[in-house]
Amino acid sequence: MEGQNMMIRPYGDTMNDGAIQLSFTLPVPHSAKADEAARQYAKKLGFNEVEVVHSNPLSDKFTFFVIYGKTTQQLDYDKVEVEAIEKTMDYYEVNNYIEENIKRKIVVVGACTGTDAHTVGIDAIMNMKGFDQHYGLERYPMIEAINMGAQITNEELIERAVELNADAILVSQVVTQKEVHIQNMTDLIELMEAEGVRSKMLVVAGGPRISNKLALELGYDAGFGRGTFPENVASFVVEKMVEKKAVSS
Amino acid sequence: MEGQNMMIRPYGDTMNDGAIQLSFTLPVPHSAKADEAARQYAKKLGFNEVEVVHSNPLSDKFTFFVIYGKTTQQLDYDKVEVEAIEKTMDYYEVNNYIEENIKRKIVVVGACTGTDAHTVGIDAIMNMKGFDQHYGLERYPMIEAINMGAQITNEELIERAVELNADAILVSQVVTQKEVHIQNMTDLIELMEAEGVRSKMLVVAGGPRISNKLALELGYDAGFGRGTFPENVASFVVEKMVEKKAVSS
Amino acid sequence: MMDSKLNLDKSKIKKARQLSKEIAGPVNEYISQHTTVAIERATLRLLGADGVSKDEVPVPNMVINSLGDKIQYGAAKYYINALIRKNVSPQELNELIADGLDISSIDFTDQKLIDQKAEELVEGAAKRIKENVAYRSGKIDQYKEKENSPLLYLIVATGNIFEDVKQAQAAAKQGADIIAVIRTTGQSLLDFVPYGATTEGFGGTYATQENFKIMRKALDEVGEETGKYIRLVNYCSGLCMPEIAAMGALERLDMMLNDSMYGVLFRDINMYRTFVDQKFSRMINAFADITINSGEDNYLTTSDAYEKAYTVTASQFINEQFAYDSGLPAKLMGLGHAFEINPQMENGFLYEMAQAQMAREIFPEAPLKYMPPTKYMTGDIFKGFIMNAMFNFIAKSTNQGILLLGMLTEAIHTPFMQDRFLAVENARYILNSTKDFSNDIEFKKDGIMQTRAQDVLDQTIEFLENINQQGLFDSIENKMFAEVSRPKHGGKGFDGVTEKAKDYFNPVYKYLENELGLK
Amino acid sequence: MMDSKLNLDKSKIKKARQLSKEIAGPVNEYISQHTTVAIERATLRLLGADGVSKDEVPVPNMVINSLGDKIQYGAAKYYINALIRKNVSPQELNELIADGLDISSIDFTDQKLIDQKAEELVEGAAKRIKENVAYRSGKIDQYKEKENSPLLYLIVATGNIFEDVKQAQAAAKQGADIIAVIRTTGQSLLDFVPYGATTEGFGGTYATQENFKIMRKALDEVGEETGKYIRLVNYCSGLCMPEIAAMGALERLDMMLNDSMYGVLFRDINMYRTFVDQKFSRMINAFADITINSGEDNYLTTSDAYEKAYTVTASQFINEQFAYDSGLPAKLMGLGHAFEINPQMENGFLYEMAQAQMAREIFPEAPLKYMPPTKYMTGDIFKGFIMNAMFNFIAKSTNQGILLLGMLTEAIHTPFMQDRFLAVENARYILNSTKDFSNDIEFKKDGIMQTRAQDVLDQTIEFLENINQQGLFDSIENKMFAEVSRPKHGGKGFDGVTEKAKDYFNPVYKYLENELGLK
Ligand code: B12
Ligand code: B12
Ligand SMILES: Cc1ncc(COP(=O)(O)O)c(C=O)c1O
Ligand SMILES: Cc1ncc(COP(=O)(O)O)c(C=O)c1O
Repeated sequence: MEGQNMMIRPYGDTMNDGAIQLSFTLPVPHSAKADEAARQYAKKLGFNEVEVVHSNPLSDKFTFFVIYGKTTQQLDYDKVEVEAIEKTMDYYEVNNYIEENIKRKIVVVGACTGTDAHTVGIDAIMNMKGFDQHYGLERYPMIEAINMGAQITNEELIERAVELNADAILVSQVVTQKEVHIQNMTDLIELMEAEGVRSKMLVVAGGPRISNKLALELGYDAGFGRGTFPENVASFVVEKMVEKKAVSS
Repeated sequence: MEGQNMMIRPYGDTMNDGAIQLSFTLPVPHSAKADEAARQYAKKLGFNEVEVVHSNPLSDKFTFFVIYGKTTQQLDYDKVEVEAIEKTMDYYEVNNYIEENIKRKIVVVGACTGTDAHTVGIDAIMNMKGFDQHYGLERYPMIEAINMGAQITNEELIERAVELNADAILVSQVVTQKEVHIQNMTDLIELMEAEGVRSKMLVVAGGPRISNKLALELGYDAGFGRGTFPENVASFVVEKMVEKKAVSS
Repeated sequence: MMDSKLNLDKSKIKKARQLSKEIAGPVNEYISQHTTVAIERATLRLLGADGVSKDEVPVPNMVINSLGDKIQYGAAKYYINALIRKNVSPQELNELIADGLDISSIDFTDQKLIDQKAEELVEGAAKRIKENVAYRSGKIDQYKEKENSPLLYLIVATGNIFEDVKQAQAAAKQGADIIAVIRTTGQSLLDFVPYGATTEGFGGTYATQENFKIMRKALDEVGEETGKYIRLVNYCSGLCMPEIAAMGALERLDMMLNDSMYGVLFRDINMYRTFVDQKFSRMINAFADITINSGEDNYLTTSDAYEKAYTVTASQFINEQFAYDSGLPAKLMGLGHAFEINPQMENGFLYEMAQAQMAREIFPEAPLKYMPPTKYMTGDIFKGFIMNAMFNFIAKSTNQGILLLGMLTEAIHTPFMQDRFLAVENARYILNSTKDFSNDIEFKKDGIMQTRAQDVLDQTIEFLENINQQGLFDSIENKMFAEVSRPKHGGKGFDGVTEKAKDYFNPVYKYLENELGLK
Repeated sequence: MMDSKLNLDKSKIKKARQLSKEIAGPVNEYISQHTTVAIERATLRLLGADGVSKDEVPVPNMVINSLGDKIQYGAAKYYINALIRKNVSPQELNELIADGLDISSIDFTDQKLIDQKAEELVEGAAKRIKENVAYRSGKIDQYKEKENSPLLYLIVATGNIFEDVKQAQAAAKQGADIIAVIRTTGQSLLDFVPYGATTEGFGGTYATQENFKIMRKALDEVGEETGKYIRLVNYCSGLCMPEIAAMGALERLDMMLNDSMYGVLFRDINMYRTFVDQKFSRMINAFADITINSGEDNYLTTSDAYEKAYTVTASQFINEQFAYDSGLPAKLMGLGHAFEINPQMENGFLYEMAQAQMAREIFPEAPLKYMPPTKYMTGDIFKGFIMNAMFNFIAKSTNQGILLLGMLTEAIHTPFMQDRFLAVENARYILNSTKDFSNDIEFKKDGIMQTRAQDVLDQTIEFLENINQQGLFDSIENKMFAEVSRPKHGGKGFDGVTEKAKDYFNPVYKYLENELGLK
């Protein structure tokens, strides 16, 4: 499939039928007019053969709709570039890699920052017992992993990382409402730059709504989303460290 | 609210946030690349802040996605015109209306046509006992209602209607796969025109996927969708009959 | 394995069975005296007739058309006679017929020769079918532990056999145990079986022997891949009941929709025609070890599930009786019922569970086929999805055998691939999470569920008594089933019924009667 | 009304209660000797302190700040003294303080006068609260029959109180009985309560007295419209437990999240601080007839619901004990638990039902608060929706009191309006359809569910014994709860704890102790 042009469209029951299910709420009272508005709205979004299959009042002023529609929009699948970091080494390979290429224990400091109190994600990456049968970084013989927990301010995190001469900072952000994570993540980088330590360590972010793309945009070295395993981030960190050293030396 | 310009957008938890839920399948194997393709596809559809919140393989070649996104598309609600026929008279009013304005029993012949065997819809409209506490047309003292049942060919239906000198034909179409209803509905009108009887009676269609709009396009006098009650179509028929007579006389 | 939760009166169950037997009596009398065009065509097919003419008329139909009244003597005789007289293989004869050969007027050869040839041909077909049976049971034994319980039954219905294959294979990978290829709307009213691979159907795909073959192969393939025997289902019902049964037996289908009265009530097929046809079709299914599915769910798409629950139970008894009369053992009786209770009904879940449990206790060996909510499904796919979950729950908690998975888009379109995936996901979650719930609870004595089941059983007996008094034919005319009246001599296909002549000849029928111990 | 399904050993339940009493003993000892900045601020608020300075520092905090060590004598004394000395109303004094008046150094007037004024002020607050209680019970009586059972609890969390109002009113119209305004992330770590109406929160809306008032009014309105009393919930937990309780009592909140250990374990608040604070906050809630909700669900967001089920039960016993010790009757104890069983687990439904039924049988009078699946919710909103259905099913079938409705988008965002609607639709369907299921079934003797409940109860007792040996403070340090260790003198807010002086003065505390029969 690769190489040649591969235009794709959603599939309902026939190739390229473009079938899509939608649901949304409109701020209008439930009525035949509301149904028609929902239909027209879906048309505006570019769907055709739009069917408002269900509508229900949510209050005097809002109506909920379920819609099926079809679209002729297509995407060239071959042009899709994945920025996600695909799994590379496993637990043993990472340790060997460090022994061979870095030749010392590396230091990694992690925290869930700001007012965010979700520890489970960063724990999954760092704690001994790990996550879904994948050992956490604390278990890696060649990694010194310090998990500061949650509700850590950016200042505290940087202070600790500098103090320990860390090779990498791991930041977890789970609460994303009103884009609070963007603010928080941006602040960290600005603070590090202000303190002149940004270039001294890798900075990696993670969380269910974090993508590598977003992290790169915000000045991080990488970002990891839902379903990340410890070895994914470990692989990235050690390879990046070696790569950076190669460049700088 | 009417009269003034009222631009609307979907509502998630903040006015005009434009939040929409989508789900669809793409014909690609489940992978990070597939997730990214889904994201880009949603962007192509005009959504921003797209989040692929779930993806799952359906087979080696297909992947299912759940997506939330936001759109800035807006619709002027005041410009929405409803073509649906809003409920008018009730059972008693219809009978009185016929007595006063038509002064004879009217004749209505109904059927679910073609290979379509769904009788419940046309029964709901025509049978004595009706539907959801709304009497069916057979119960109306001023309506002579003949329900031919299902799987009736267009030819049979027309023949019967002509024989009975019907005022209106009621057609039910429930199966719509591969647009079979469009073909079937179109054929009926063409046949009636060929036989020169189209102008002699009203032709009304109904079914869960039938809209007034579609019916008008196909040359019908009206179309009725899900949740229609007998009095809705009765009101339409009798008023239209009177209107037509007024015009022709 | 099963202890009673409902405390049903055994003597009442016995009484209902006795009544069904009495009801079936006069019908069986009629059946034994008649044949139909479909029976004759099915017989021809099992003897080797196949193919179509230039105008797409199937060879079996060409034979029957040319026979006219002579079918009272059995079409087999003419076909076999022609084989001998022309000294050709069935394959060659089929081509001759397709090209216009009229075999109805060829002089008869010695009856001995005909009998001999008949035996040879019947043995050939029987061998093929027995091999199918052996293959199937071998595979099922081999892969037993991977099966879901109940078996997950999914439908495909694209109208195009090749799209169906994709959908079916995907469904099997997702966890389906059974794939049903829904037939195109209208096929049940055709008095012939279309030919070849087809790509144009509405709401389903034509049942043709070639389509059966294609799908069988696809399912065997994906079965080997996933380490499972994937069962294939199609529909006998309609004007071609025995013919489709014959094709299914030859192509190793595993289940057939096959109700004794469905065609009459829901397709307006003449009742005499249907009763005669269903018998032979069920004999074929019995011989081919094919599980039949009856269609009691259909009663509830028009009538209320609470009010008319007893019609379902009564029909199950009647279907059982006719199945026994065709040589089907209980283990092949996928008696139907459905979760069509109004979701608005207070304690609806309890009534539904009582009904499902009752079916389980009355028919302990039957692999009951439980149908999902359809009537009260709406465009609210979310609500629909949890109705399906409650349905799956009851199916598991009452040990149903076959679980036809509900689609969240039931009210909207024939299933998308993702709809099917979600259905399997739903079922697997519920089945696994409630695995031993059934064994872990008891129903309260004289509680709502016990009382309900007992009431329905009483109503069923009353209803069966009423039918027995009127006779089944009149009962149908008198609108006692599904709130629809079917005139005895009305409906489709009555002209295809013929009284058998005294020297009616049908070696297949005879063979099956012997094999099934019906004579 | 309730007969036992689980066949639990009564003497074991008694034993667990005895252990909890012993565990609470030393903690109560500590509590009785200490006060905190939050207790003092709460006391001040009930006496009339309110408002903020130009820099947004709340008046109660300004008083406490100026008192320093003197709070060991009770802030009330200084506040009342200032009222008398300045001869002003609380309103006027608040303004003076906001403008900079330091009341810590005003000479004391006659203690008699202070006592007298104190009584007057306490009576005033008590009257307002008693009126709230009377109003509430009147309305609940009036509208009783329209309530769902269990009560449907929905959250709003837009961050903006005015948006919250819209969402809450819509939810009430959709059928909610209870509205909780989730707090903004981080508020529990603030050692003050923000002031006024607020429109900027993350993942929730600030708890302020003005916000309470606004939402109370909105719910009363929609309640009258729909013929129902809509209950309002907020969160005591955090560094301001008693203060928020005080505000809730004044503004007629109906429920308060109020766990004896939540802040310690899940917000890293110092344990001494929390134990002291929770006592007074619960006394206020008890007096104001406010149902508390404990937070056992949180254990299961980090630990496995099957492995660590006993920690939930143990915590329920401990919460119960501390609640009794604060004068709360059982009927106000919304003890928590949660449906966090792994959806992949075989028979997970049975374990979950056993656990929920066990809570019901051990705490027969408590309006148990059952929390929905959260941890195993994913972006697969369809699967999530049926997990919520199974949760609703168990809630109904085990007679839970308060049903916090799960959101199909739990793993994605704080609820959209439509998510809430779907949740209500889900619950209403299940509750109605399974209405009497609980009464209609029994659990099999020594079956999976009975055995499971008995095992968990045994584990609970073992666990409580272990805690009792170590003492509660050390147990927490030793990671026995929620797999987290909290150092005794670590965490937030320890510097806000002060040993009471011998002549510590707190007329509110005293009044409540009397009213609640604690002394
Ligand atoms: C458990 C939980 C809690 C627990 C947290 C317990 C704890 N000790 O962590 C409690 C009950 C305390 C809680 C509280 C709140 N929660 Co909460 N919570 C959840 C829940 C149910 C599960 C989160 C979880 O543990 N996931 C499992 C872990 C393993 O997954 P993960 O975090 O995604 O981590 C993985 C990857 O993202 C990645 N990763 C994560 N971090 C990092 C870091 C690095 C460096 C790398 C490489 C990778 C990585 O790797 C991990 C393993 O694969 C989610 C809903 C859900 N089902 O997702 C809501 C949820 C996250 N919570 C939410 C909210 C709003 C809150 C509150 C703010 C609500 C309130 N106002 O009170 C509070 C306050 C918390 C606060 N101040 O931050 C929202 C967030 C909405 C949003 N998008 O902004 C959610 C989505 C629920 C909802 N729909 O409202 N919560
Ligand atoms: C009951 C039912 C059946 C029953 C029909 C029994 C009977 N006697 O009618 C049985 C089991 C026989 C059946 C069979 C099939 N069905 Co069917 N069936 C349904 C089901 C579950 C409910 C339909 C119904 O009765 N609705 C209730 C009535 C009251 O609603 P209604 O028809 O919309 O009518 C209202 C309005 O539309 C309007 N109206 C309707 N007609 C008219 C006419 C006029 C003049 C007016 C004014 C108004 C009007 O007023 C009515 C009252 O408000 C739907 C799924 C669903 N939940 O909707 C599938 C459904 C309609 N069936 C479907 C299919 C494909 C079939 C089959 C073709 C499948 C197959 N291949 O075997 C077969 C064959 C039928 C055939 N040849 O046509 C599809 C159609 C898909 C599509 N969009 O094309 C559906 C949507 C299911 C699905 N998802 O696959 N079906
Ligand atoms: C027993 C039985 N046969 C056949 C069918 C399919 O119907 P047809 O192929 O006649 O459209 C059904 C559908 O519900 C059925 O229950
Ligand atoms: C008892 C209790 N209090 C409070 C909260 C809310 O937490 P926060 O401290 O973020 O307000 C919860 C949330 O789960 C809880 O269970």
